[in-house]
Amino acid sequence: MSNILSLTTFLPLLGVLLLFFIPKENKAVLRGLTLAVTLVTFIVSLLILTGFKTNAEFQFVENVPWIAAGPFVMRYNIGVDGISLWLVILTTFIMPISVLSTWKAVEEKVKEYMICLLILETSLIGAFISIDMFLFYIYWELMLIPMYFMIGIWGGKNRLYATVKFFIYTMVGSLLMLVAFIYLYMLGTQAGVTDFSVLHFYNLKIDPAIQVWMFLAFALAFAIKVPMFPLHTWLPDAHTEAPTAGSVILAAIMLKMGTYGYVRFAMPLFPEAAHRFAPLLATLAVIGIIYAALVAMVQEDVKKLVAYSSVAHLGFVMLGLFAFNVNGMTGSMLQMLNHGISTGALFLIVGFIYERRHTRLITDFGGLAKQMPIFATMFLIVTLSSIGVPGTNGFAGEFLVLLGGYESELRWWTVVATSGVIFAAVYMLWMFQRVMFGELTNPKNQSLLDLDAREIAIMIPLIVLIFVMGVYPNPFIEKMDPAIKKLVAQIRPASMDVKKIDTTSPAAHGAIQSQSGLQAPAGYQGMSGMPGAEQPAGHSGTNGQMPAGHPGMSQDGQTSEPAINPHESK
Amino acid sequence: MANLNSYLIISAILFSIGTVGVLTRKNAIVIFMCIELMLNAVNLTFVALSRHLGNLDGQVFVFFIMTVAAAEAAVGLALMISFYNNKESIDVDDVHLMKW
Amino acid sequence: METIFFAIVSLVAIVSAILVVTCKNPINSALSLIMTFFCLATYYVMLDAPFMAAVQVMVYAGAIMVLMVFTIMLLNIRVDANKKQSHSVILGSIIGLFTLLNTVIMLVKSRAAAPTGPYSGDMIKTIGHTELIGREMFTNFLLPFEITSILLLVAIVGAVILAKKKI
Amino acid sequence: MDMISIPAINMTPILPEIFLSSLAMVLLLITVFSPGGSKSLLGNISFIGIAATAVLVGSGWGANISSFNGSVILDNFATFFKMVFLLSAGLSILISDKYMNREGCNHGELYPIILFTTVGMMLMASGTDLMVIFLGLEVMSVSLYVLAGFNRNNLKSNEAGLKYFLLGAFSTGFLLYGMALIYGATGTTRIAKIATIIGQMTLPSANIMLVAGMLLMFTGFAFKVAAAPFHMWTPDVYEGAPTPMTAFMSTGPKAAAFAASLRIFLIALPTLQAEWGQLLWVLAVLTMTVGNITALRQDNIKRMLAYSSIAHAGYCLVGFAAGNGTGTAGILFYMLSYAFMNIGAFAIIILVAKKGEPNGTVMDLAGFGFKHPILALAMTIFMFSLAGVPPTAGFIGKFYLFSGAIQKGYIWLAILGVLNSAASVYYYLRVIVYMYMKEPNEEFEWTVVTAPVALALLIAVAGTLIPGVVPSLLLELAQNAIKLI
Amino acid sequence: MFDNVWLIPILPLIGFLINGLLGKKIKNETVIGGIAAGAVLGSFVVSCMTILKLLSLPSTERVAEVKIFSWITSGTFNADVAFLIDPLSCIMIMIVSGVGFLIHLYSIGYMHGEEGFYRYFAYLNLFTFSMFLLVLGNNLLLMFVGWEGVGLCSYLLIGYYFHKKSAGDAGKKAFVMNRVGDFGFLLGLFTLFWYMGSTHNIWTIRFTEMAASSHLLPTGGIVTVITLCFFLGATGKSAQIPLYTWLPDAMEGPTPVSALIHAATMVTAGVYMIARMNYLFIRSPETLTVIAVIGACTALFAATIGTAQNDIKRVLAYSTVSQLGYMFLAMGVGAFGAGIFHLMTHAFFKACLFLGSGAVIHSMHGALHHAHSHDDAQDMRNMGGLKSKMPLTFATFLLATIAIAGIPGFSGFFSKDEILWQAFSNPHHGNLNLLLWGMGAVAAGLTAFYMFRLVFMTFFGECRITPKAKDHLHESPMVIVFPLIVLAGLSVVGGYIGIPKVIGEVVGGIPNYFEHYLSPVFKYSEEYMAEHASAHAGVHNVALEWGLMGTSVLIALIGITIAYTLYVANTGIPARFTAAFPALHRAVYNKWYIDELYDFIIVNPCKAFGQFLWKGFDVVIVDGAVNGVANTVMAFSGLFRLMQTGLLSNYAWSMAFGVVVMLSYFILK
Repeated sequence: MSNILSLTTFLPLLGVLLLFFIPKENKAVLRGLTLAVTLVTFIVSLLILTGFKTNAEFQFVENVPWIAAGPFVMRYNIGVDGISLWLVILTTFIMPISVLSTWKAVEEKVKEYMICLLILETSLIGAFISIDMFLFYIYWELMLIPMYFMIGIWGGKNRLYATVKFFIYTMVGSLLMLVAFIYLYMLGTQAGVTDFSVLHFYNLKIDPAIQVWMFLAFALAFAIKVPMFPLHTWLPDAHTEAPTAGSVILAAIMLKMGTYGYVRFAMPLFPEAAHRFAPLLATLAVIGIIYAALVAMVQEDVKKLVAYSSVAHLGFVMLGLFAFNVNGMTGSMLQMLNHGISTGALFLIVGFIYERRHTRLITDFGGLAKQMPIFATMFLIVTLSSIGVPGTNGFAGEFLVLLGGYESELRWWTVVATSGVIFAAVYMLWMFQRVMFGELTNPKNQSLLDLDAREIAIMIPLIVLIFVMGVYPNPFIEKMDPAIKKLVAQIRPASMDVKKIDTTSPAAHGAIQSQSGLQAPAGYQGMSGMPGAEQPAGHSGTNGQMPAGHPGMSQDGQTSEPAINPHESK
Repeated sequence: MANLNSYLIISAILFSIGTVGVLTRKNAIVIFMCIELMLNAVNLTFVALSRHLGNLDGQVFVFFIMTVAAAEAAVGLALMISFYNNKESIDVDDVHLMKW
Repeated sequence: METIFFAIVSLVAIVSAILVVTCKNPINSALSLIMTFFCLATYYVMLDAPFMAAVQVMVYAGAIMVLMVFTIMLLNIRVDANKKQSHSVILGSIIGLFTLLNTVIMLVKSRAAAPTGPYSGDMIKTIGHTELIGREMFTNFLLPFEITSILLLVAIVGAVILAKKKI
Repeated sequence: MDMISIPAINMTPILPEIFLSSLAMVLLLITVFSPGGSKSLLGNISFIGIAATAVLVGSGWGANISSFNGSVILDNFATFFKMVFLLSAGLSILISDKYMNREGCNHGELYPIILFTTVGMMLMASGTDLMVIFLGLEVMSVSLYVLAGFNRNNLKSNEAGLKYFLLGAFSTGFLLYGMALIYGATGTTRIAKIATIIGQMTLPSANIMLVAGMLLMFTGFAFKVAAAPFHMWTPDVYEGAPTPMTAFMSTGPKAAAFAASLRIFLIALPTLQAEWGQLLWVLAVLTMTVGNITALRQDNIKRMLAYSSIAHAGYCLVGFAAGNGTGTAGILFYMLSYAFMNIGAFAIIILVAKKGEPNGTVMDLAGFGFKHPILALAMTIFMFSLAGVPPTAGFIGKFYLFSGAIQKGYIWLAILGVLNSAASVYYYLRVIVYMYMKEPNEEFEWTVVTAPVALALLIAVAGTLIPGVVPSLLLELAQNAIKLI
Repeated sequence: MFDNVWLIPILPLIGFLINGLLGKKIKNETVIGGIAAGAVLGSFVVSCMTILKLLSLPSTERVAEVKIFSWITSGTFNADVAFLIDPLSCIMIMIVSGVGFLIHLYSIGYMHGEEGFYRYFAYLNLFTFSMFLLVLGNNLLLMFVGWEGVGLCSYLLIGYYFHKKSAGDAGKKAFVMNRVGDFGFLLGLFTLFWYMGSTHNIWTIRFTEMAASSHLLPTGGIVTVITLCFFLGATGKSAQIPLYTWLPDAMEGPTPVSALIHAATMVTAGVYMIARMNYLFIRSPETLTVIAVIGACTALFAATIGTAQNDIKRVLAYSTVSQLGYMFLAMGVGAFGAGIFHLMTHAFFKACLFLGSGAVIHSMHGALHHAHSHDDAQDMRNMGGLKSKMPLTFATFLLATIAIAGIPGFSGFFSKDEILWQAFSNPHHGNLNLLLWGMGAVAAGLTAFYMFRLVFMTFFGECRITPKAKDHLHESPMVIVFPLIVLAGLSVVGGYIGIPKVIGEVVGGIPNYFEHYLSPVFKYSEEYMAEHASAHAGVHNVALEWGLMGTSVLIALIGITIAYTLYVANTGIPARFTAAFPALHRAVYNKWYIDELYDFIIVNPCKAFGQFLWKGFDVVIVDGAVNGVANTVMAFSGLFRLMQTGLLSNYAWSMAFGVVVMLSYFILK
């Protein structure tokens, strides 16, 4: 039970090993086995959920030595907290669905396909549960590989362009982030940090001038993944070309990696810089919301439309994050889950009609509701959820995001973003109307079959979740709440005392040793000086939980108000 | 007696002439001869320095350089011959099968 | 006197070096090169290194150059094809000039280390250059000396492999 | 005239070299006396010999013995690099037999020459005297000239040999002139002594002769590691040389040049770090950029890998420019993993190609992925490792190299490095794209994977993946190796 | 106390789930209809019990909250699923469940034989559920859920005949326009929440808490912003200028839907919302002015359009818009009680009118269908003389028409007159009052005109359909007629619970029960007004009130007379009028070209801008930059490649060049 996280992570990899021994002609067995593996993984991951105690700590922590050489100490340090918990569950939940979704669509190279899926699952889960930053980076990059193959091998016509673009685009960002990772670690070692666990770095008081650069590097990498305007153009291409499962995973989980990166790394590591860039990022997020909506409105390809809608949705997530308050963050986290479910479902839906008609052009459809009533109903529900109609999951997240945004300094941004709710309705409903309503004119559409049992079985869990999360989101919020409060507390005090210490660029050729902005945080030193704190942080479940006073422990000893207080406007 | 710098400058001149030869000539053998010229310039530097410093390390080094030159000559000329066998030329401008 | 001699030798060395580069006929180049080698041998003598001078004449002028001339004869190469190559000559010369300029400036600006070694000219003359070289080579530089054996072996084998008619 | 008394000598440091040379000579004798004998037997013997040497070398880990009056040393640094050379040579030998048979130039002399090359490289790594290093370099170079032109009936091979030879000799001129100037500035060729003497100088960077000597000498090494602008020979020679030899050339000698220059720069010239750091900064950027950018448009895989090899030299120069523990340990680690992945990639190329390599382009790999899934998987792993994607050794190596630069404060260098790395992804991916995502033009002939090649691939894959996941051991070794410098 | 109040929304939800999930299997229309109608009937019963319980309490204690479960809790924000029982919500649930039940019943007959019968009832039940949430929700967010829910059901039901493109378009238009309103609603909510939280540390969206702390709010200023935002929401939902255009289009839905959603209940949500938060609106005179003006304008403007429409349902639709304008006028003049009163009476007579028109259309449709005619069953020009064919329908229709026209004694008279009087006499708008009253009165006249025009065109005169079809016209079945009768009855008597004070005093001291009943809801407003009474003195003049009342009745009668003249007595005049003023007629007939205007200034530019952003910006600039970088790098690759000439001299040159540069740099520096 203690290493249940590792179990969850590596079960799919075990499945890969099994798959190797099955002849590739045996497609049914291959599919069945993969499905079984993903299901088992899901069930195991539910144990995490049930065992999770509602508090702000990392739980199920496993922390064993891994690499120690030179200045670096990397540990196999994993755990979940309220923030990553649901993302892990989301991953394991979406996976069996993805496997089922291409049950028939992928007829060639099934074995390789399933292997890709399983490796992808491992890397996704791994990235969410990594506490060690280096480990996170490994998974973060690793996940590109199977996705690259999925798009490139099983994708559509223009798949090569899409997949290479996807890969290199992401790679550029993440490599720059790697530089910042390393630089951060170097700074950390100056302050006595002993390994790559992200928790140590939360407590560094880094010179804001340096933070700015590092934050930019992190933000760029994550913004590409999110993707934020104007770094989004890989997404429509990748989505359109990817097979259904690829799109589902890409949208439902992989994009979350970007926002998760902000939550886990970019923002708490560099709070001052995050505050400084909040207006910029919020502007981009808001532009993304409106821009993607307008572009989505005129798309001719359903899948591309959904892809652009993703950009808009994630704009909301980003806006909520940069509200820097509990409401906004909670909303963002919820919205991440919601987007995973609704957009995942939308891609499945698109996949269903694509499998039947081998086209995704809106003009090729029309009046399908008559022919495929079940499909129409499900499509409608998912569409509404994507629009964010109350009662569906999309609402609570979006609402909290906007509420949080409005409470924060980003009020005007939020006002503009709120208009996104109009646009969402416009493009989604217009698409829905053109596809499903009207006369059934195209003769090719007249013989379409409604969803079969498998397809319904795929959709049911999603639809149930759409409603459950819409009607009763509180259980979801409750689990993540302490973690979010802690996070907000970590980020917020910085805003109170943004000091401009000096503005030397880290790019100057001076060695790190000469950087003056870095001061060992009072909290950190105090702790290492305490007799009880000899053990390296990061060993137990309580690791990284710096003294409770930390949020308020700004350098002049001033204590901040309780974390839950809303962000006051200035 | 001419001072150290005269020797060194003479050797520098020879070295430069050798370099120019390598850069301008097209005949592989002549190029190789120019390289030998460069090596000899180095040898002169070594010997002059060795004499100036009063230790023989430089001269020993020259001895080895000569050996190396001989070895290179053997292998290099063999390469030229084998190239010539295939191409009927030792003009380096004809060595252009692989480019870009 | 010695200075004048040095100047004359230098002149010959440089002129013959230039001839190496400029002669159209490789044979002429080779002969000029031999001339240069002899000049160098003369320098070695002037620098109290008679053994080096002897080796220079034997190895370079005697062995290497003979090998080259043989090859030139063997490959029946006459004159460089009369290609227009003025640009490469100019560029090459410019580079050469720069190299020269740099080196000369460097040499003028810099100073070699102060004499440290025990081997003064008198000592060499009394003990004998060859012996001293021999001592050095078989004590301090034994390993490089041994390595040359491998080097020569490789060269032989390589030359055979590459150039022998039938293997 | 008294007898020269040869001083008592501790032979331990050069035992592996002696062993390997003896083995080479025995092999030579065998070829001479049984010209028609089995060539693969020779290959096997030399591989076993190399393995034995590796054991011998490995047993010297931890020792620190200087011998031959300070001209050679046995230390961890040398040991680590020797392992890299042996690995490179061993893997190349494993993949040689198949290739040489196909190309009809399976002469028995190949193996002794490879062994001699290895001896030369080992001497470069352990030499502590400029002369030893120079002679090691020459032993290596002369052998490589031969190896490059080894397929003497093939014009490409001839050209490769000739080009390599002429340019190599040209660079030797610079190298020697540099050594001469250093000798002039310090009065010695022993690295340790040079260090001492420079240490006594008040302002070594003002000693123009020393600086110029350093520059010229570095030119010689830069040529060997294929750093821009001394890299131009690389693509042509790599393309023309017999493929196993290209594999060999791109890994072993490069490592050897790094070994020698690291030793010289870090031990003899640490006081000049400001100068050579600056120089290497520029060269690293230039090398990475030229290598990567040019590789983007290459269709010929060997040529592409040649440019990639230039780029990898650039990455290593990043670590070198940093000159600190992390960066230099990164070089060590990287050279080792580069040997695995690059030779692995060349092994695949050998398997794919036909006689004369008429199908040496990336396009000819179309459809390879599903015809030979295991080979293609191996190739994929190598490509990802070359591209520096985790979890492969290539990633860890780059991580340490760039970390070194960052630690040193060369942030921009690291940034340019990673950007280059990102650009490089394109051409490595292109191979994968063709293997998996394009339909084949023609049917593949089933290539017979001979046992040695299979072994080589196995080693290469293991060597690429395992250090990628658990790099600790190797990294620690590299750290230890660099500590003694 | 109100423990079983949760039954009210839950019953329709259950009905929805049963019909939605199993309806296709059930197939039997009676069962489906029975479940749906039964569910709403159940709600009605519970509602009755609830209101009775409420009435049994002393008027000061008539407020209760019933928490079901905690819904969203995050940081400062908390929203429960909880129901608020007070006089206002009780009156609303009574209307929703009562009228709703009748319409469900009616639908069983009306929708008989339709494909997707179950779907219809499922939606209808879902709508009822959402409407209950809207009116019962104890906080803004839950109200918003209902608010969106009814919008959604409206969308679904308008698009019920989804194979018709116009239906789909209309549904989408309704939804999007509502969304524009929602945008305002949300902003209002955010601003209120943030303002109260940040200035007074009261983080709440609960109505009761908001009301209790409303004294902390300033007059005007931020409250104006908040209330304007909310009012934007209301204009969307309640089809006021500028967001009213969706409502006439919404007539694409089945007629009972129009009756329930687009007349009786959903569209009044905006009015309800303002009444619910009266304590906010009263604090912003500016907003009140805006509301009053917009309400009056809408009332007048829609009435003008109504005069020229030939589609029977469209006339009613514009009439609804116009009547909603009245309600907003009432809100705007601070006559919240009167507004709600009109909401109620309007629900009765407008539902009756729609259902009656539905009966007509149903009958016409059947007849035309039998005659294989493709004439429009909804076009009044095809009707005429139906009173003999459908006497019951005619009778109920006429009663409702009289009620809406404001003839004394009928419910419409009381409510409308109260509004007009308040508009004239309220203390909020000063000189505007007269104008507001004037507009209201003219609109009342127009209402009377077009409603009687409708009646005359439909039921009087010659029957204008083909004789063959004429024979098939017949009275509707009981299940359709029964609701008509009930609603007509309510239209007549419904007004007596709220007899204006002046009349009540004359008649014998009958108090205004309705006003009295609602007064606790408006307690905070009244307190506020009491505080500020000195500043705003209203007009209190009994004689004047009588006079105005007479005037408005007179105007209504004039309207009726004109209608009679034009459409019964002298039917040629309209044609001549049209010929005389073609531009005016065309403008009115085409609804003043508002839709086209919206298309022109908003919809088309948006699409064009979207196209530009996609094809112009996304593909060319953003992607162009990305690919541009790639292409530049590739171009460099080509360049670098060419430098690799294969010529040895060049290679040597490069090396020498490198050496020279290096040396030069270090030596000459």
